[in-house]
Amino acid sequence: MLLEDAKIVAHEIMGDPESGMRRLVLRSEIAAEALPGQFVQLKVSTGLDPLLRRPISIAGVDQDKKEITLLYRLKGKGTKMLAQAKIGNVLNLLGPLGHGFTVPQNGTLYLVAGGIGAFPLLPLAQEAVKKGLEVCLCWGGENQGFFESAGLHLWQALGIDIQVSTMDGSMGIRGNVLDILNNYEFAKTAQVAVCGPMVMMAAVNEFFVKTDFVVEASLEERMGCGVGACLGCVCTLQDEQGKLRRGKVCKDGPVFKAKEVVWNAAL
Amino acid sequence: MLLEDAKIVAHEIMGDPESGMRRLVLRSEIAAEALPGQFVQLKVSTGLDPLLRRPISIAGVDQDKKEITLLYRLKGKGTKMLAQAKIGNVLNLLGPLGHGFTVPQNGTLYLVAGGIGAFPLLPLAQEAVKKGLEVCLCWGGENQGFFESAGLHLWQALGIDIQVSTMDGSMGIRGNVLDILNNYEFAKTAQVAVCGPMVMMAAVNEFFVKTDFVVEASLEERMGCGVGACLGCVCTLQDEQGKLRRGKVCKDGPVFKAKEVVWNAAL
Amino acid sequence: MQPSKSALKTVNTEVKLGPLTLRNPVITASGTYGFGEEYAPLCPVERLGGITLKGITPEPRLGNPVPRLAETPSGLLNSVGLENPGLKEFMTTYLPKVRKLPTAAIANISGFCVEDYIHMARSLRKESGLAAIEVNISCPNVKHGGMHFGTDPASAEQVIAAVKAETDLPVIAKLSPNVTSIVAMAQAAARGGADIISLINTLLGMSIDIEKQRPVLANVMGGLSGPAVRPVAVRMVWEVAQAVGIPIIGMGGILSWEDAVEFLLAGASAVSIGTGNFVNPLAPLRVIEGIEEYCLRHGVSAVSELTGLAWKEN
Amino acid sequence: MQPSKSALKTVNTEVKLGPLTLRNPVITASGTYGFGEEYAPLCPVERLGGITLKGITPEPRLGNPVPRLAETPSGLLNSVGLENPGLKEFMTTYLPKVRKLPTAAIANISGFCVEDYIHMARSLRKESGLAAIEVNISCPNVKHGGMHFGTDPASAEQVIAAVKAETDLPVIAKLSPNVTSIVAMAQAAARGGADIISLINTLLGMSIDIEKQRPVLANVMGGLSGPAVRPVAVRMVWEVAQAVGIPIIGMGGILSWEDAVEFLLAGASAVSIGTGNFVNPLAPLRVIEGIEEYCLRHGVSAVSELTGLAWKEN
Ligand SMILES: Cc1cc2nc3c(=O)[nH]c(=O)nc-3n(C[C@H](O)[C@H](O)[C@H](O)COP(=O)(O)OP(=O)(O)OC[C@H]3O[C@@H](n4cnc5c(N)ncnc54)[C@H](O)[C@@H]3O)c2cc1C
Ligand SMILES: Cc1cc2nc3c(=O)[nH]c(=O)nc-3n(C[C@H](O)[C@H](O)[C@H](O)COP(=O)(O)OP(=O)(O)OC[C@H]3O[C@@H](n4cnc5c(N)ncnc54)[C@H](O)[C@@H]3O)c2cc1C
Ligand SMILES: Cc1cc2nc3c(=O)[nH]c(=O)nc-3n(C[C@H](O)[C@H](O)[C@H](O)COP(=O)(O)O)c2cc1C
Ligand SMILES: Cc1cc2nc3c(=O)[nH]c(=O)nc-3n(C[C@H](O)[C@H](O)[C@H](O)COP(=O)(O)O)c2cc1C
Ligand code: FES
Ligand code: FES
Repeated sequence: MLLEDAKIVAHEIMGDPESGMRRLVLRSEIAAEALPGQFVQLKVSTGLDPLLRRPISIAGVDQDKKEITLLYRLKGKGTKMLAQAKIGNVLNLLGPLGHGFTVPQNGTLYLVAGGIGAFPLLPLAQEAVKKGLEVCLCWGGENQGFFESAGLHLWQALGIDIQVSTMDGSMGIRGNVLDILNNYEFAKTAQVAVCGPMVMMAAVNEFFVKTDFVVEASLEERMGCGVGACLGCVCTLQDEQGKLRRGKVCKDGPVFKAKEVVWNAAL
Repeated sequence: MLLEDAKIVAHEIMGDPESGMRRLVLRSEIAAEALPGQFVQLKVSTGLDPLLRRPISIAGVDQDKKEITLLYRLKGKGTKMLAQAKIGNVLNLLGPLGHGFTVPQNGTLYLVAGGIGAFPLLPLAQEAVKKGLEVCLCWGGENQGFFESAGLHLWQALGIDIQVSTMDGSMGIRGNVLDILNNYEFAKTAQVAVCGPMVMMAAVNEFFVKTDFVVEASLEERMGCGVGACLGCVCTLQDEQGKLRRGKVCKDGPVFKAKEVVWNAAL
Repeated sequence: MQPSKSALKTVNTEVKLGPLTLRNPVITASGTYGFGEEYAPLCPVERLGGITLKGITPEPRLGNPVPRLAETPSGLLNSVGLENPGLKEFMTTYLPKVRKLPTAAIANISGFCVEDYIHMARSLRKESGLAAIEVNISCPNVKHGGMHFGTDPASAEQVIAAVKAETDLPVIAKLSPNVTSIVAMAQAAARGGADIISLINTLLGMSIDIEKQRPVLANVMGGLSGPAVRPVAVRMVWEVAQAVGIPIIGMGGILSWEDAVEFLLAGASAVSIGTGNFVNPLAPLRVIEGIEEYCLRHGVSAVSELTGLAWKEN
Repeated sequence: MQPSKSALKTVNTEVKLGPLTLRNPVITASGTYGFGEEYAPLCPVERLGGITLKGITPEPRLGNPVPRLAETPSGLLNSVGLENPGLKEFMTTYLPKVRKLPTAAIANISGFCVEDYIHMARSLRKESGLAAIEVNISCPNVKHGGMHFGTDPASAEQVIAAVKAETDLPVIAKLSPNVTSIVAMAQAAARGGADIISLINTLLGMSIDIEKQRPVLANVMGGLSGPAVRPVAVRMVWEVAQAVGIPIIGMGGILSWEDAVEFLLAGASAVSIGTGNFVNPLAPLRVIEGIEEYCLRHGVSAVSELTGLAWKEN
């Protein structure tokens, strides 16, 4: 875990400017340590506004160049300020943080993404492809424009099987990612990694309950410290006996075994 | 009084970078209205940090180009952030504000400046020179380096009489601006404008009490609104009967008749 | 989650706070808008829901020495100390101009004993042309050992009742947030007969100049306002709105329309903008426009429907 | 005005807070530093004056639902709701590791009735290896209709006295700022026998998601911390330091050494950093270094001399 001022080596709009997607590449020692599914806590300004760091997944690592890539979508004040940062500027980073995905040793790896939930899955895919595994991405988005802005080309470059769905039918299957899964022929031995909105991940977990695939899900929660010290970011987990406990999304996660997560927790 | 987003057309370090002096030129409609001694309230960031505007004197006006010049010294957070603004950026300005100096119709105009108190006197000098008046500047500073960084060349360009004093004797008379005044031969009909630290202005006022020169002093105080609405920036004034009242530095001033100001007010 | 655009074209911005009707819910806060003239060249007065005037006292006051202001993170400390021309001068010099303001003008009165408040309330009645009286009870009661009116429910009730008995104008009780229970204070104001409650006044704070090793403010302590206090203000509006059945003017750190909507949803019927004017003199205008657009987007036909939506069933 | 550099080469950073001696005045605040392990890879524990551990209760607690955090202007709202493993698990799983921390470890205890506090204090004595117990009294007293221990002087005194009777460790009373008179609360803690007073805990606040028209925090209200509250915290330290003769740990919005010096000059003997760690995990280190350099520059040979300088004659 490092705290460092990282220099921006690239910062660009991805696809349609309206979609608010950005690619940010930082020269960072974090590259040497980062594992798929981990994230950084980024300070988007040097002042007090905004006060807190922003959690962003590590979407790419180049160990040789000591570079990490972050992909993000403009959301509120923090990401909008981040978008102002120029090449050559320095951003304060804390990372790599959390526990990421397990990279399977063999079998097929199914990646299930909802919207920008694809970002943290990218390094996992790269790692799995490097290992020679069969990798398949099932990705749901709003429309064709979304995929063009959200880095579909980065996935295509991996040469893996890609299934997409759009709500408006402008690309792939019309519907959501579940509609892809429902029509998909799965391998016998496989592992699943999912990231997207909570309801979508809950549904995906449900979908795979009938299989004996290990399903890992990457959760999101508002963060304070990012290192497990403040208990701001918890999720609810249950063991096989149904006993509830809290998990810290920043430290115990963001990746959890999907079957341990209490998906509809309002407690 | 205008509220506008003004584009930066020049922004540069003046003299020795260590001295923290900056020259900032903005394209602004304020140029059409600004009078010598007035100021603007500048928002140095678009966010909440820092919250308040910063008062800066208008140190130059180009009505044809619609440009105003501000000269400032780095002090705390606000001026340091301001220094980051780049040419082409936009800064939100409120101004011109306050009541400035009276430009005399005839006679001699003595300008007495302490440190960066010279900045608001510059447009007054220009106006007086344009009118063909005799103008003399008595300016006290720390050392030669200060004058070089604080825009002495802008004054020299006016072709007026300039007397300086430095604490270390590195330029002009050794001592403070009072030491200049003590050794100076004054005209019979004259008006005085003074700006600098409170103690210095009090001493200058005292010095001229024996003359019948009208002495105008430009005060400084922490400001909230800048328009006379919050009563944050008051000074204490007295009329000829010694009756005390408050003056608003931002609206009734920043320029006041020096003899009306209660210089040692702790009330 | 974005609600679909509705067919609504206009929004009724008028709000009724008991006996006080305002053309829209955006007022400027006492002490930050002078007597209504200073900002007029920048922000059209006729667009404002109302202006709360600088606080007055029976006698003129020079207020506190300078420095009176200190900037803090997202906040402002002030210790103006109720500088004002006094009631008489207010009536003769300022009121004639105030009457001509094309918006609802609300007087703000402060006193150091109950008689002070009574004295002022007598002069401030409907014939004055004012729209309401806001009673600032955040002052020490000098006849009772300096105990603040604003922190003792019984004193607060007494002051409000006394003012109410003397004036036929709507009476607004302006509460101090420096209390253990804001609800207890609001209930006291209600018992005293307040028509409206306005909250919050400033939080007591201070800052120290570490080089001079002395407080920044000449008066040592001052009142904290600005965005820093907004979470406290919203919480108090939320609590009071649910506990006391009197309309609320919410304030504390409003800069943008989003901030204002937060207060309305928490239970305020109108909002007031203070420190925000210093940051952006057009803040009141932008807030009014923003609230209207928010209503259109959410298919809300009257601003008054927003009040308390965050806790009402909907 | 810059004082001339003195010949001083070193500064004594040790501070004595009654029975508690710390190697330097910089502590980390309860609830923001876990049980001391999380930040260790980033900020060397042996450089800290102390660590205050996450608040514990007699029984384990899952705390509140999420969202538990909301960012506000220069501030943070939290409603963690005292999630903790409970006393037993703390003693068996965490304490053995805490004992090995190369700094003073301060337990923080919370309860919902006096017996809760007594129960915990019995287990937390000198032999535990802890340096002190901080008693968080910002909780509702469930046996007394939810009235907060932290807002009622008599309850506060009772709790502190009860804890003091059970433990031989230094007892720190941690006060809530949500009161009319912080001095009255501090005096109550002093009467109860507190060795040290720590202030401030968080200010009660809330914020509303205007699109969802619901509070951001699942728990509706939360505690406001961070730079936004600093002026309130400094004011309370200033007031208490002059009214009560007990050493103070000051906190609330400290990010930089300048902020920390403000608290020391106001009357604190040590400071605590909470939310600041989230912004800059090296904040405690930078604060320690900055305080030392400040002392050198001002010719102050011991950090302890800074305490109260802003109001003491000097
Ligand atoms: C582990 C993790 C990894 C993430 N990776 C990415 C990524 O790779 N790309 C990307 O675009 N986004 C990612 N996010 C979401 C990203 O953190 C938020 O979009 C961002 O914090 C929004 O900040 P803002 O100031 O723009 O929005 P605002 O809504 O103004 O933020 C207000 C506050 O809420 C928090 N917040 C708002 N939305 C979220 C959210 N979805 N998750 C957590 N906190 C939130 C902010 O951090 C801030 O504290 C990730 C979140 C987590 C928890
Ligand atoms: C009418 C007027 C004209 C001025 N003209 C100039 C000028 O032409 N060039 C120039 O360099 N400076 C000028 N100043 C001073 C300038 O406003 C301050 O240096 C600046 O506000 C400091 O801000 P900061 O954030 O850098 O410093 P900080 O010390 O961090 O500021 C903290 C707070 O104190 C206020 N403050 C600090 N110093 C002063 C001061 N001297 N006067 C008023 N407020 C202060 C700030 O505005 C801010 O609110 C003028 C001040 C006034 C009142
Ligand atoms: C400079 C200043 C002067 C104030 N004077 C008064 C006053 O005279 N009477 C009063 O009731 N409130 C006064 N207030 C409080 C404001 O009316 C308002 O309640 C408070 O500032 C919170 O709102 P804000 O955060 O929008 O400023 C004053 C506030 C400021 C900043
Ligand atoms: C996430 C979080 C959790 C906290 N938990 C506790 C706690 O368990 N016990 C306690 O006494 N104070 C708790 N506090 C309060 C802090 O210890 C501290 O008093 C307060 O945050 C002000 O300091 P700061 O502004 O530096 O954060 C918590 C604060 C935060 C932000
Ligand atoms: S963000 Fe602090 S524990 Fe996860
Ligand atoms: S700054 Fe508000 S009255 Fe002068």
